Amino acid sequence: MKLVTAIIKPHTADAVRAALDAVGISGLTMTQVHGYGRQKGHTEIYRAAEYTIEAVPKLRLEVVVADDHLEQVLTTIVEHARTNGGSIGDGKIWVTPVETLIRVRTGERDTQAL
Amino acid sequence: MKLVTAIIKPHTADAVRAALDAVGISGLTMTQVHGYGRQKGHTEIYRAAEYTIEAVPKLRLEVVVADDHLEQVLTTIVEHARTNGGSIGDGKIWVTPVETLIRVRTGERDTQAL
Amino acid sequence: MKLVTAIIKPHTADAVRAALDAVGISGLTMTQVHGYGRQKGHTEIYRAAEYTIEAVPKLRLEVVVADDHLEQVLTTIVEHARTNGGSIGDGKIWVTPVETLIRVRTGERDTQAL
Amino acid sequence: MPTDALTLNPASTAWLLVSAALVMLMTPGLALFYGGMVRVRGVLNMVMMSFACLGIVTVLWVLYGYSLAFGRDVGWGLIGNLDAVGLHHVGKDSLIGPAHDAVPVFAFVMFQLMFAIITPALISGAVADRARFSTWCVFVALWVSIVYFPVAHWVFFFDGGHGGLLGDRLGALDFAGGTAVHTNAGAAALALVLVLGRRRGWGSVSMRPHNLPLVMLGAGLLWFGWFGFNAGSALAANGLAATALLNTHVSAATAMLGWLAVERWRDGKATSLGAASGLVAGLVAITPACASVDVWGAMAIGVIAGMVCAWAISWKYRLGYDDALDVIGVHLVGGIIGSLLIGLFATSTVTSGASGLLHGGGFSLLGKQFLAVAAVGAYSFVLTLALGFALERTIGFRLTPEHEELGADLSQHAEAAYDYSTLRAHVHRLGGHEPEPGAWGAASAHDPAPAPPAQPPEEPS
Amino acid sequence: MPTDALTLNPASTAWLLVSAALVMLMTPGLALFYGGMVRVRGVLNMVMMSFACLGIVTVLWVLYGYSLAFGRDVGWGLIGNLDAVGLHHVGKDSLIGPAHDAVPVFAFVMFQLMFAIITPALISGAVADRARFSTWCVFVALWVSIVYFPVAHWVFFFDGGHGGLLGDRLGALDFAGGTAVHTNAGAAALALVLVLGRRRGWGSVSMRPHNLPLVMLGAGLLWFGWFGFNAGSALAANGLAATALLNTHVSAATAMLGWLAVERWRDGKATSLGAASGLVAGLVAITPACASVDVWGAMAIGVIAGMVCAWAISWKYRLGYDDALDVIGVHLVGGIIGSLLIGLFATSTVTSGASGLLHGGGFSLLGKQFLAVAAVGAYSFVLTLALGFALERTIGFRLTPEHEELGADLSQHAEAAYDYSTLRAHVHRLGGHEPEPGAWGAASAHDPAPAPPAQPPEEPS
Amino acid sequence: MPTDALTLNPASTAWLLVSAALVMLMTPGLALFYGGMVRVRGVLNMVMMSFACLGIVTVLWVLYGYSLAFGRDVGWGLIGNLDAVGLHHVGKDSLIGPAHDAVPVFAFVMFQLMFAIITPALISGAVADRARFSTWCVFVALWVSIVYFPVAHWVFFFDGGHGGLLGDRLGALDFAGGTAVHTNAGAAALALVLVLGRRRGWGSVSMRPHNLPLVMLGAGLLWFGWFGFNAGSALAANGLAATALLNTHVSAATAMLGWLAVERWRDGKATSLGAASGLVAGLVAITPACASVDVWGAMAIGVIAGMVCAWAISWKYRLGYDDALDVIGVHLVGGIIGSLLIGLFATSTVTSGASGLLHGGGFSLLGKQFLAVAAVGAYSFVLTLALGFALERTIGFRLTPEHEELGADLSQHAEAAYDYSTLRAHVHRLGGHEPEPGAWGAASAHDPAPAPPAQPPEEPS
Ligand SMILES: Nc1ncnc2c1ncn2[C@@H]1O[C@H](COP(=O)(O)OP(=O)(O)O)[C@@H](O)[C@H]1O
Ligand SMILES: Nc1ncnc2c1ncn2[C@@H]1O[C@H](COP(=O)(O)OP(=O)(O)O)[C@@H](O)[C@H]1O
Ligand SMILES: Nc1ncnc2c1ncn2[C@@H]1O[C@H](COP(=O)(O)OP(=O)(O)O)[C@@H](O)[C@H]1O
Repeated sequence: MKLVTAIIKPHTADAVRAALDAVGISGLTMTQVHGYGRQKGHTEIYRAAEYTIEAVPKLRLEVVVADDHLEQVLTTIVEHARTNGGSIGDGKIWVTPVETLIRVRTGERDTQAL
Repeated sequence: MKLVTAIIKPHTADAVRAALDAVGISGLTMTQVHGYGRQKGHTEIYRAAEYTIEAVPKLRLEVVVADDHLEQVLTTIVEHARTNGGSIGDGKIWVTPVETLIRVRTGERDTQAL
Repeated sequence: MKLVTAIIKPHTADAVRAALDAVGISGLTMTQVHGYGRQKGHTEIYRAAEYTIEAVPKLRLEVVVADDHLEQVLTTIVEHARTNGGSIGDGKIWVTPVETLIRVRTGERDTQAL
Repeated sequence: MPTDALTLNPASTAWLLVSAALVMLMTPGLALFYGGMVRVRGVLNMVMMSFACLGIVTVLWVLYGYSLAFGRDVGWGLIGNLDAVGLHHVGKDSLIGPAHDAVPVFAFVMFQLMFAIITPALISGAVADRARFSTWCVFVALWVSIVYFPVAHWVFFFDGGHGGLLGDRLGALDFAGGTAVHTNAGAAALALVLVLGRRRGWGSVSMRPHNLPLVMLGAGLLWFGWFGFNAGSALAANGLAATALLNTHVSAATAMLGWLAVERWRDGKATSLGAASGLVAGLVAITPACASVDVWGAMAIGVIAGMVCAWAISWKYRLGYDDALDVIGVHLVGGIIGSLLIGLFATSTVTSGASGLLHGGGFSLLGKQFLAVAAVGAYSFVLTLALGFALERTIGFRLTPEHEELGADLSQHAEAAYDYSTLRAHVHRLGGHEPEPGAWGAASAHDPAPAPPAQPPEEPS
Repeated sequence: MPTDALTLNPASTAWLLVSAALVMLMTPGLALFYGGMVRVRGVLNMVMMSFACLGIVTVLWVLYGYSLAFGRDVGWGLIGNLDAVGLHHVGKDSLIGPAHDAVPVFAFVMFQLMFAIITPALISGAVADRARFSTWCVFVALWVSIVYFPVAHWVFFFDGGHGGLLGDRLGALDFAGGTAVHTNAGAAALALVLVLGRRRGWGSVSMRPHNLPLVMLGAGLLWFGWFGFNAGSALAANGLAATALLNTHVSAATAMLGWLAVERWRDGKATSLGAASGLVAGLVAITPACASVDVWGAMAIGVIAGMVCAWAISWKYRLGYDDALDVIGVHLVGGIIGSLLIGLFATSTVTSGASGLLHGGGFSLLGKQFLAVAAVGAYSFVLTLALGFALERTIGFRLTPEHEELGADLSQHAEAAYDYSTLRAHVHRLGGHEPEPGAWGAASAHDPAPAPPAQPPEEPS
Repeated sequence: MPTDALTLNPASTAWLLVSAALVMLMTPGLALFYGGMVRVRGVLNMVMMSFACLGIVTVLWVLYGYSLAFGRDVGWGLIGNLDAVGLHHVGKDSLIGPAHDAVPVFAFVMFQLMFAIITPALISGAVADRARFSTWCVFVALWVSIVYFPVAHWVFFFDGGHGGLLGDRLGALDFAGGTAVHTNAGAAALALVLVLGRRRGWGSVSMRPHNLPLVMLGAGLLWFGWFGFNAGSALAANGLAATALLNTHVSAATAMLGWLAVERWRDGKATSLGAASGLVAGLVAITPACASVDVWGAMAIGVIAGMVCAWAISWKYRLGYDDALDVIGVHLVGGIIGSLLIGLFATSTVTSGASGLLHGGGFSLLGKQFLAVAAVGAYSFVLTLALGFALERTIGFRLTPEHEELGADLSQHAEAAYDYSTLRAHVHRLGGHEPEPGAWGAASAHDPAPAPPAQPPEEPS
């Protein structure tokens, strides 16, 4: 099994989730994060003090998938998280190996737990 | 070493932590996350606009453990994160391999860093 | 490729980021988390009810790095996240293997995606 | 009671109009004071329990409440008659009050209505997070009808000795509602706490206030509005009103200091929640006494109320009742303290009449005060207990465990108080209809249709 | 209009001073009411749209606005002359009003100014999140000049039959601004919504209120301030003011209940946003009518306004216009309802003059009310539409998609409303200068230089 | 000074009672204004620094403060005698003021007390986040005793030429406290900033406001309350009060515009924090002048104050002092501007006496204004510096680095302002006792014992 972690722009989340749902992936976990990278942040001013906020709000998706679904999931996310045919800051996806997956409710393991 | 990531219901966190403490695991990291899956969210209404909130608030626990503690930790979490003998949305646990662990304070590595 | 996850004290974040930048790592993802461990939390009192807050606010850094940058990144983080030459609660760093990295914007993979 | 040979005093009228407005503001102030003190999942429900009173009690007051409270007494000082039902016979030129210092009846109706509104709202803090909102609304309507309206008549209706039982006939002093409002609400809170029981997880999970700046704001608005409550009760802009104003302020200030002193000594820290709680305790305690004592009396009442209430709020942990926001510890205890201390500190230089024990008036006044407190407290407690149990047994008063766990905001109002996040929700139905795509064109998250004359959308972030 | 043989009534003056203060508070109250209702990225911009009115309209009012609205009529009741430009000839002892019940002109100037401020502020809710702030400021200045000042003259300027067109000459009743303020602002809101179009993502992404306790606070402050708005319009502390006060309160309360009843029936839940919306609808509708109807009329107006507005706010989803915070559904609809219902419910016992249809006055008053509403609504809509399009075509009114997506707070004000986080921002420039290290020594995140006499820094956490 | 042959003016009394209430609200308003401006870890401490003044100053005022400030002068106009200690000899019927326009002494005591409360509260913003709360309380008590009470006597005590040094004897004009309140607080702030030094990390870490809607709310409440502050200082409901009211409003509005103009030009954006700051600067500057200038003078003062203060707040970055919330830049600078500009803009049509330079009064008034400002500023600065250092050296004034890093809320009050999270805290001790399991049965996070008559618990989510 694999853990797919995707950092995406917040406003693409609905579309990504809908697309994953369409390929049969309905379970996932989402975290609000701040990203740093090529995409620039913004400037704020408070009583003549200027702050450069480099962090950009992002969402972090975690999806555990069976090995044979991996490519499909990756393609789906890339496709729906991309904005305007690809803009700076659209995000990153990385895949890490999962040794065990457990469903707390039942104690089922691995693919049964999906 | 392994990284155990558990998505649990927020109100079970105290019990899970206490139980882990009892088996000698006192260090962990917790994140507020939103989960999607079988468990349904809720509906909100604002001036005649109805919103379906599919996200369910969850907590994400990360515990790095030595290999020989792994099973005990998994069992402990499953046992204490389960509600009413197992309800939908009780959560997931996954295990990923950790190649190195470092304690920032000392620079110690791997099991010494636990 | 490796995923470096570091749990650090929030007020060291600027310095850690600057130092990583200096060694050529400008992309990373940050999450607000709560840590439990040796470092103690604090006490709050509301109308005669005393609460022990064991959670300590931390930041969680995620950096995907090429294998040959790994050691440098680890050293850099350790060096700049350490406070007063090492205090309790300075944090942990762990390394997990990454099988694939994708840049959403372009679909590029692995080192090209960095 | 509008009579004919009265002359309007425009200055008193101005002050009464302002006072009514000030007291009105107390209910939203209370809503925020309470709302900040609950967990994040119950704040709107807490606020709504107060706003519901603004709606329901207003209607009942116009229908029959004013008449029951301030209509001519039907006998024994127990309740008013129905002459003023629907504010019948009252017109814009109707006056009430002393011959040359009268005010429009409508101003008086409005001023007293504000008291009728905030009294049930005060109760709500005790049952935070676990009452069904619809049952709460029914409770408010019934409670003011059978408890508040009669009690207001007992205490506030004066008619030359033929008025209310406790004020006009017995001669107990309650200038602005230490018995009718605070003892009354506090005793009712105690009853409801017994009816509804403890919140799930009480004593084991954190129930800390979710927004203390909101609590401080609420406390500030209460302090401000209370000037209308107490000094406005003079129904005139004179020295008595000024005395009530100063005493009210002094008691709030000293009670705050008293509460903070207890906290500092007991808990090691003086807290902002303690400051807010203390000042409210001082305001509660001076309410009946503000026109009976001098400034030293006000100081004494403030310090005593602040310290005793700071101590009283911890009883619940020992006795095991979940008075969520300490309505009993602050309003019942504070109301009783203030009402009884009149028996000690009242001075004829202020009351132009009765004196308390410490000013040579003997035990007589103290006895009357005790009777008044006991009568109001017992009546309110017993009727509220009966009413509460009746509602719980019939339509159900306590939330189901599912609804309580989900939170009163979501389960009772389908709302969440805050949304600071960048996560999005799926829109399901708008204005009672499934969204019609045609209505806003091809609008979607990815391709929002800009209305003319907006420029074509791009993806900036 | 200051004349000489007038005597100051100090009580009326006191009440008018207070009323002016109360109405002033409504604009910050509105700012928070609106601010809480938008998404987190637009709250400050929403607030600033109201505060800008406090600045801009004040200056214009002193310069020429007061004169245009309340200067002697130039003919046909259309606009005032320029005699009072710059408040010329008005001094601290100038009086205005009935012979023995006059008030200082400055108090009247101030009171009426508050109406001129809040009217454009009301409009802002309709165009939340998508208007350029600088263009908004220009819009406000032009809009009050060509729309509000004339309309206020039509409605509020009385001069023995030689005053304003709709009030003094036609005889339409509008005590405190159902036409001049609410119909006016609502019609302008409709025009601006057509000019600016929908927010990006409207109908597909969540636009839920980000802070409902803030909305409730704003609603509470509005309710409080509205007492000054309506009862203050009596310009005297008398029975009429008391009547207006009570009617205002009753209408707010019943409209809140009416709105909640619709929600309960239609959506299954009574919401806090519904309560806030309903009470505002009731306040809007009673504004013109508060000194024309009895308490039963106020109740009827409240219930009708609450229920109709609750239903009206869902039209936008069907018709596809994005009236973001329902200025049309609440202020236009509510203003029209209140103004027309005077034609039904007005009673000579309160008006000391005209009666409505249900009190035997025939259709005459109803006709006048209809004319007044139509005139104000049409005038405001047409001029606002023209003004809005002119601004959009010239200096640009709508935010660029980039700025809208970034949020109006960041793009228009370089600010974010809240910072609860532990993340840090890099400080770039301070006080208009690059930070000079020398200025604060070796200050850095890791080695903050404590100023004497502070102890040497350590790293505690 | 209560004398016998006075007649109460009820209208003036009504206005004074209301004004006292309005000024009271300013202190909670200030608490929120300041509280929103600090980082999230210090908001409650900021709020408590203001609320502490409400408690402490009230007690001292009754004990001896009123007597020192408004007791008969002991000579040279420096301080009042002790005749009114403990409000001795003052009763509910005691009057003060002009023969036929007197008000209750208690109303005056209360009104002036509000000034004494807010003055030290103003200082607190300068030392945000780094003062020990207990030392702050001691500081407030000593500071009002040795600085505020005498200075109030100098400026506000009139006794036919035998009153206070600066007002009654010298003839400097300060209607509502430009010197006694704002210059005074601002100079004290400067002194305390020197005593306490900079916050840790100043200039390198982000110290942006954590809650700007709270700041805007505070600013709105300040604006509202300031009407009582300035117009209430007329002590009568007359044309002078109306003039003060209008001038106050106009200055706030124009100063806000002035500040925003500077921001727009210097920083590129007009910010909401700038609007809030600007309006406060305008209110500060008009405070001494509101009953000395006409509306054009008020406009000029507003614009000048807004622009100069907007520029003044950036000095600190160049000079390296950490005036956290710009008390110096707004209150010291604004107070001086307003006090001096009286010397230019005062007009006899408003003052019924002295005129300023631009209205033909020559340099005389300007000179007096300068003297008054210098005297108050110097006195306050020197004594505060001495007092501050004395406290720092003895009981310690500055937080330890550990406490500062932890945040003033947690370290000084054991509280955190907000809890929006779903994380839970372990309950340790309740009501001063270890939790007794028996008290709430087998209550635990997993098996909460529902109190009867609640249904058995289930796990819904
Ligand atoms: N090396 C990295 N490790 C972890 N997260 C990264 C890394 N580089 C970028 N990210 C995340 O991906 C987001 C997008 O990256 P960015 O460089 O802005 O754009 P792009 O990927 O289009 O070149 C960042 O905001 C950050 O959250
Ligand atoms: N494939 C997945 N990858 C990551 N997280 C998941 C996945 N499936 C479920 N989750 C997480 O687990 C939580 C519980 O899953 P859910 O399907 O609701 O219940 P259950 O596990 O009891 O069947 C979800 O809210 C989500 O946070
Ligand atoms: N086993 C673990 N797994 C995951 N995170 C951990 C673990 N142990 C500690 N942490 C994280 O590291 C932080 C610092 O750990 P702590 O024990 O307080 O100090 P130190 O690492 O200096 O001994 C904790 O707050 C927690 O976030």
